[in-house]
Amino acid sequence: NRGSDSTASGSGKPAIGIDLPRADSDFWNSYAQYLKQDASSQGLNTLPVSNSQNDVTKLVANVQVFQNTGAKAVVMAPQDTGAIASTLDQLSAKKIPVVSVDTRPDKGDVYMVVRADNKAYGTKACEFLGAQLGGKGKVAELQGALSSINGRDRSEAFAACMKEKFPGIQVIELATDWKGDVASAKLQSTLAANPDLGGVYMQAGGVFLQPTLALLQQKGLLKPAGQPGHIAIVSNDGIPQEFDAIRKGDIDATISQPADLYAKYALLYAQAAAEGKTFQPGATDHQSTIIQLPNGLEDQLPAPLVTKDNVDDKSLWGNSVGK
Amino acid sequence: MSPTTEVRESSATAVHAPAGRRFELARYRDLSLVPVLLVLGVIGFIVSPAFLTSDNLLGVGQQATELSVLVLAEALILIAGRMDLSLESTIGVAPVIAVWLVLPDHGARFNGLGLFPAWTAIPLCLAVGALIGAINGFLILKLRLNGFIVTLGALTLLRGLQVAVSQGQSIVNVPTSFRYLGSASWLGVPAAIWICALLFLAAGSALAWLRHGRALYAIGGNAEAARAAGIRVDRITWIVLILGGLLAAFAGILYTGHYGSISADQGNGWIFQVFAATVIGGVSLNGGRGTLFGALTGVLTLQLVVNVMTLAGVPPLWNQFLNGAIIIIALIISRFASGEKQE
Amino acid sequence: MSPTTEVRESSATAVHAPAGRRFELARYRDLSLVPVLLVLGVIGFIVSPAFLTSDNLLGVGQQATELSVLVLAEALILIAGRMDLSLESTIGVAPVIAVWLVLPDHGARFNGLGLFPAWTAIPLCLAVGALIGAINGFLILKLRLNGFIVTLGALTLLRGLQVAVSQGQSIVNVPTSFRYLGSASWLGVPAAIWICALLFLAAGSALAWLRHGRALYAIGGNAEAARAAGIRVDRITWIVLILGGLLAAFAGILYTGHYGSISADQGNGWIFQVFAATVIGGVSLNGGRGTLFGALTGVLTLQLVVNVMTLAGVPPLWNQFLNGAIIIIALIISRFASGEKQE
Amino acid sequence: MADPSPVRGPVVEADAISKRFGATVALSDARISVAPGESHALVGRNGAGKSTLVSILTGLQQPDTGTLRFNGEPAPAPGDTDAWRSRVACVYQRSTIIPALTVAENLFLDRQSTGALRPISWKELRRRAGELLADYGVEVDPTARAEDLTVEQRQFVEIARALSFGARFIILDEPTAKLDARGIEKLFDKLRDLQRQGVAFLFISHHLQEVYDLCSTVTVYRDARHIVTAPVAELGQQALVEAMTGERAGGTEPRWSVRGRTGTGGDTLLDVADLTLPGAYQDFSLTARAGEVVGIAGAAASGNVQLGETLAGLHRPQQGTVTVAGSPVRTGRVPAALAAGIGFVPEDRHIQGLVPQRSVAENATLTVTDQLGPYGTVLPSRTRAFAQRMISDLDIKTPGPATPVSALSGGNQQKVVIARALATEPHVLVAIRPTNGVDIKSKESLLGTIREVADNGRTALIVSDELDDLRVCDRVLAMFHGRVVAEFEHGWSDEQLVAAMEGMSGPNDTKESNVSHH
Ligand SMILES: Nc1ncnc2c1ncn2[C@@H]1O[C@H](COP(=O)(O)OP(=O)(O)OP(=O)(O)O)[C@@H](O)[C@H]1O
Ligand SMILES: Nc1ncnc2c1ncn2[C@@H]1O[C@H](COP(=O)(O)OP(=O)(O)OP(=O)(O)O)[C@@H](O)[C@H]1O
Ligand SMILES: [Mg+2]
Ligand SMILES: [Mg+2]
Repeated sequence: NRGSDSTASGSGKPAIGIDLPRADSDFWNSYAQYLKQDASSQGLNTLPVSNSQNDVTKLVANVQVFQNTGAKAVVMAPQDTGAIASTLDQLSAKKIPVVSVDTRPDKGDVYMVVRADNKAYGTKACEFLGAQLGGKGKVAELQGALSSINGRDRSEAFAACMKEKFPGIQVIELATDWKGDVASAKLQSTLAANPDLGGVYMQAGGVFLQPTLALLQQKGLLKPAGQPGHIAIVSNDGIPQEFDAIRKGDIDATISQPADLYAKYALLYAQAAAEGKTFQPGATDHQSTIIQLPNGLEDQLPAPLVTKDNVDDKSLWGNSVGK
Repeated sequence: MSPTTEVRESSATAVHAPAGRRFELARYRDLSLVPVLLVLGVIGFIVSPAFLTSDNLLGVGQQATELSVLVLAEALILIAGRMDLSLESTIGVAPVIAVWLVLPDHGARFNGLGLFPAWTAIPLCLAVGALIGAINGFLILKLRLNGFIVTLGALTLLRGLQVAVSQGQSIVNVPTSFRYLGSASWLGVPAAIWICALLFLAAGSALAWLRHGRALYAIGGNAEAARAAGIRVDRITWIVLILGGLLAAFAGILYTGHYGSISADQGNGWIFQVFAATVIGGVSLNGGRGTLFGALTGVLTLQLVVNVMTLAGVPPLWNQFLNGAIIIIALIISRFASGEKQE
Repeated sequence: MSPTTEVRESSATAVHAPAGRRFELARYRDLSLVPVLLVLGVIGFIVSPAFLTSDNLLGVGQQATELSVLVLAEALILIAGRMDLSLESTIGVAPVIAVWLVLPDHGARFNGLGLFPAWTAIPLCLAVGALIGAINGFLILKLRLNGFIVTLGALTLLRGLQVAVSQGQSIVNVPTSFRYLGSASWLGVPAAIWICALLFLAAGSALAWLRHGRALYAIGGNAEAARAAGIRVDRITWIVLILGGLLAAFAGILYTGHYGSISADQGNGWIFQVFAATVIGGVSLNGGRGTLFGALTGVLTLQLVVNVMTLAGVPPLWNQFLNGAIIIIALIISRFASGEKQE
Repeated sequence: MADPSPVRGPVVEADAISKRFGATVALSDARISVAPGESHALVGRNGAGKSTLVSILTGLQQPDTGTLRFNGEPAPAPGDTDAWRSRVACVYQRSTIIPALTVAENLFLDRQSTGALRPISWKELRRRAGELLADYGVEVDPTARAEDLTVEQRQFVEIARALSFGARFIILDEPTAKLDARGIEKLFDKLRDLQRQGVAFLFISHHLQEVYDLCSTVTVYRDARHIVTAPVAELGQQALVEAMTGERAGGTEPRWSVRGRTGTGGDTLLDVADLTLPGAYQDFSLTARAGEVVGIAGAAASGNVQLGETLAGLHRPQQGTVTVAGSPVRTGRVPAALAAGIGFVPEDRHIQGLVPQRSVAENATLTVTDQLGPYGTVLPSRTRAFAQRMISDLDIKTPGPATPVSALSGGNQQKVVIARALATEPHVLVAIRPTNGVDIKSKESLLGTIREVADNGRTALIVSDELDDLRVCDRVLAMFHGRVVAEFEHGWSDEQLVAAMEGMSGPNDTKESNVSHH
């Protein structure tokens, strides 16, 4: 008796179950808004959107509900890429395709992974900072939670790139558990010990931007880009606040993690999957490439580096959200 | 602001008839969440026809298994008058250490030490859990440290240990034996549900009908008196703490099988839910009161709430708020259904 | 005629002098973390010359301010024999609600209701905190619900409320008045440090020299005895809970100023640290014991540990493990330095 | 008296026992020997080490030095609880009832079933419990939870449990402290019964009369040491008290003198009219004058304790008024009662009297914190001075005002509670069982203190069932089932008062005037 209320929002389209990973971050809330807009503008038939509060067990429970209420495709963003494995197996046994947003599950079949490459974020940040500092000096890296796959990818790529391309730069890694106050405390200690700190890499602007700016402001270290004593800062996410900070010269760059594209292509692939379409590896029509994974396909969306030069680009999602 | 004391009101009434009635009420204390469960069932039925399908209910059941094993452990410990916050980390660190000892030291994303053959993963995991319980017991019972803070420290330390050993990764390549229990189905019902039911039945019977089970109530109710009655208080308490660690490790095995990997933050933040489930289920934080059946209804309540909210399509932003509200409402219902103050 | 008198801990006096000595020791219980702080200082000095700079120490001081205001609140509540877990959510939700009531209802990324002028943000925030404390007090003292679980439910509920009201965003456009206290410097020292010192001084003096302050110890030590001695137990407990909420809201104001925005998970997970700091600082979880000075040393210990570990460049993977280990070690030291069992 | 059928030496023989707690010497080279079938009393002042000896004899604690033998054999190993239980059973001074468990389970704790792996038969257990309780004439439902029992019922459960082990040697540590007269009688009947069967007792009590009534031999401890062991017949009461206190007793006359009602012609200080608390007492009226000590006698369920607590503001009566020195008192509020001039010594110092970990000074001044400094402050210097005065006035034995009150002996703790009540300089002092568990010497001085209150022109009310307490009263009202059934002038006889407390309105005695108020 599955699917009994799957036609709730009608139009005979296949039902899509969507789970949000969390509701307490700017980035994911923007993603949620795009999802809502896109779904209603395209007249998609979505089941009630659930929220797994960053807890994989809740995610699994929610997916089970989708299964039982007749989802023909599921969109999820498993922040724990391991513990979703058996759920993916179950879904594939029931022939329900899965679109995984932002993360690439370690095991289990996925129809499509929609994400920008986190390793590329780390590398881009490294290259930008290295160039800014001229290949020498000290850089503090505000890491995420050590148990987060995205955080780890960024850290690893950043470290590897620094080692390879800018051996003259010393990286000070600060684990923050994605907490702004912890980041601020550790950055403050680091500044006390290393007054000559030349750059900061923040792995999540949504969490670290304000605390870092407030700290630098208080210490009188917030000098606009170009002035002597300026600390070069690269952020990650591409939320509007970061763009404001770039315009003011408080920070130098950010990597725009495309919340809009995440939402758009998640829905597109989910709809396609439910309709039984298939995709092949190769270039796409939206400046990205689909690559083959052992357990499915991945559409690697572009994640542009945003600097003062392109911060006003209308196509950046951070310039269109929320207002 | 009650000006008048309510001390020993009952001692004023020396009669036994009211005592008898009080007792009847007290027996139903364990059932005080049953009406809540019924209401949730009715709401679930109304919001979605999918609610009452065996698929859905078995799903809820399986999702509840790991939490309920932790709740079983915590309930035993609370009945004996102690607390263990570190269970939420044991569920993660015990599997990680076991697998690390067992997995070969090369060739995979996560490499272990390869010290033991693969089939020892489960016994090793249980042993690690027991060891953690034993160390907590040592600190609490021998060094006489405050149990709440010791196990709070242990919670942080063990989570840290897990991060350090697993380097923050989820471990996917676990031995198949380790994964079996959490993923198998017996007679169309997840094995984990059978096992959980069995564990609750066994522990519940022991608490109800065995001397050593009854001893937990005596120890939690008045440790001095229990000692005077010849009960080996420290030894039994220690055993309960070890058993708690062991059960938490076992929950870790179920979790691993259920979700297909040892996740890096397996159990993170669960201790709040464990306490909430146990206490709204009628187990006293001061020891000596409560039953496992009550604790089980507590888990099911929390789990059904999540299920019903998802089925009802509660706006994601209001999820957490409702979760908290429901804990408080369940507490109020359980307080008035049992008619007892909870202090 | 106590049915269940617990074993009394402190020693007795067949011989008088020893009791005197024990008592002297007990007075130093509040100082039991001072050696830990000294050791940390020495380690800090060894690992980095930057440690003993005023920059670094003031930094540590300012980082400790928000946590220490919460610890102050929790210490008062614990001394009066209660618990409040929801403080960690109050620190986030009170500012959010205040700002939401105050901010204009259009034109910015986060829109409020614009019901009140901007200068009312601080008073509103404090009022919300007090209201939360009052509601907790109502549930605990009037409905006689278990305080641990009520405030645990409130913790979840309030965090959920914050997410719902702020729609999960960090709020950046807060009124400047709201941001002043947390970011200003007076005489070269962050204003927050001055304020914190003042708060601890005032509350410490009240506990030592004011009737109602002293009453907290009596209530926490033996509420029945306090009631029989004419102390208005419920009223004072209620006031303490309200004060706790108010202080937590105030901590939220400092936090907002310090970190430049109201972050969505402001205070999330802090309650563990609050308890750890308070208890290793010598405040008893059973009420009636401890001083604010001790609690303050607890906060400083935890904060210095983080600072020293950062300066020493401890590998991030081992951070959390060490954090937990240090809580337990501090607990052991504080237990043996004071010579008292902690139960 | 005792029938020494010598089996293999004394049932218990402890020699050269020493025990220290930290720096406190609880027992020093103490000894005791109880012959088979003997009923042996152990007496001594508070803190003499009696209960410590008990915990050593029952295996709860191990002595630092000394030897212990049962029936001539060495004592069992420390952890071997079964062996200990087969040799000795005990009614401890502290309650060992577990409130949340049923009466039946409390009775058979840790022996609910015959084997560790054998399931408990609850039906069987209930049946056995019912039989056991019936044996003591205690009407309690075996399935009731222990916390719902009265204090006295609970004490009987403890006694029944201890006696049911079938041990040939039983220790009773102050078993009568929680019983009223009828309960004591019931207990003694049972004990005599067991005595006849050759069971040996070690009996501890602060009521010396009980020692004379029940025991054949008495041992006195003082300051952790053994002082004397002698047949009770050879040791007069005065000699016994001397052995306990180490001082020559100054004659048998107490320090105080009671003048009786006629001797008190002061103004009316306390006027209670038609006070009713449903379930406890009804229509209680009383007028007391300055200089008078009035006793409110009554057994466990008589409602006298609730009455005393009502006067202190702990309960709100359904109807009735209380007037102190002419002004009405708002009922049901402790602060109002305090302000009106009612001082209160609660029934149980552990529950309502003391904040154990706080200092003597703090406890003694808990009721007067408003008088110890300006603007709601409490100045340490004034607190200390105030407490110092109390300590010397009441002769409290403490190293100093800053000592935690938990470190004091029971008698001195009780004095602190009285100090707290007197600190407000009350017009009316309400004292509930003021000498509960206190040794004979301290008892005398506590009662003297209360008498002094009245002699200084104030009024005292003693709510108690202990005849010794009531002897200081100018008159005594006896309550039964919530009603005053008789009033006695000073000079009553024990039998009359006991009969009245038990609800048997005794033979028409001249001194009895039925419920006459005003
Ligand atoms: N567990 C303990 N720790 C420390 N001191 C103790 C302990 N138990 C007893 N004491 C001390 O040992 C001494 C003897 O105490 P004990 O309880 O044996 O006295 P007692 O003779 O039973 O007094 P009472 O007549 O008041 O019951 C006291 O001074 C007491 O302070
Ligand atoms: N476990 C203990 N630790 C420290 N002191 C103790 C302990 N047990 C008893 N004492 C002390 O022993 C002394 C006598 O103890 P006991 O319990 O016999 O009190 P008590 O004088 O008989 O009073 P009560 O009759 O009310 O019990 C008191 O000073 C008490 O503080
Ligand atoms: Mg004693
Ligand atoms: Mg005593």
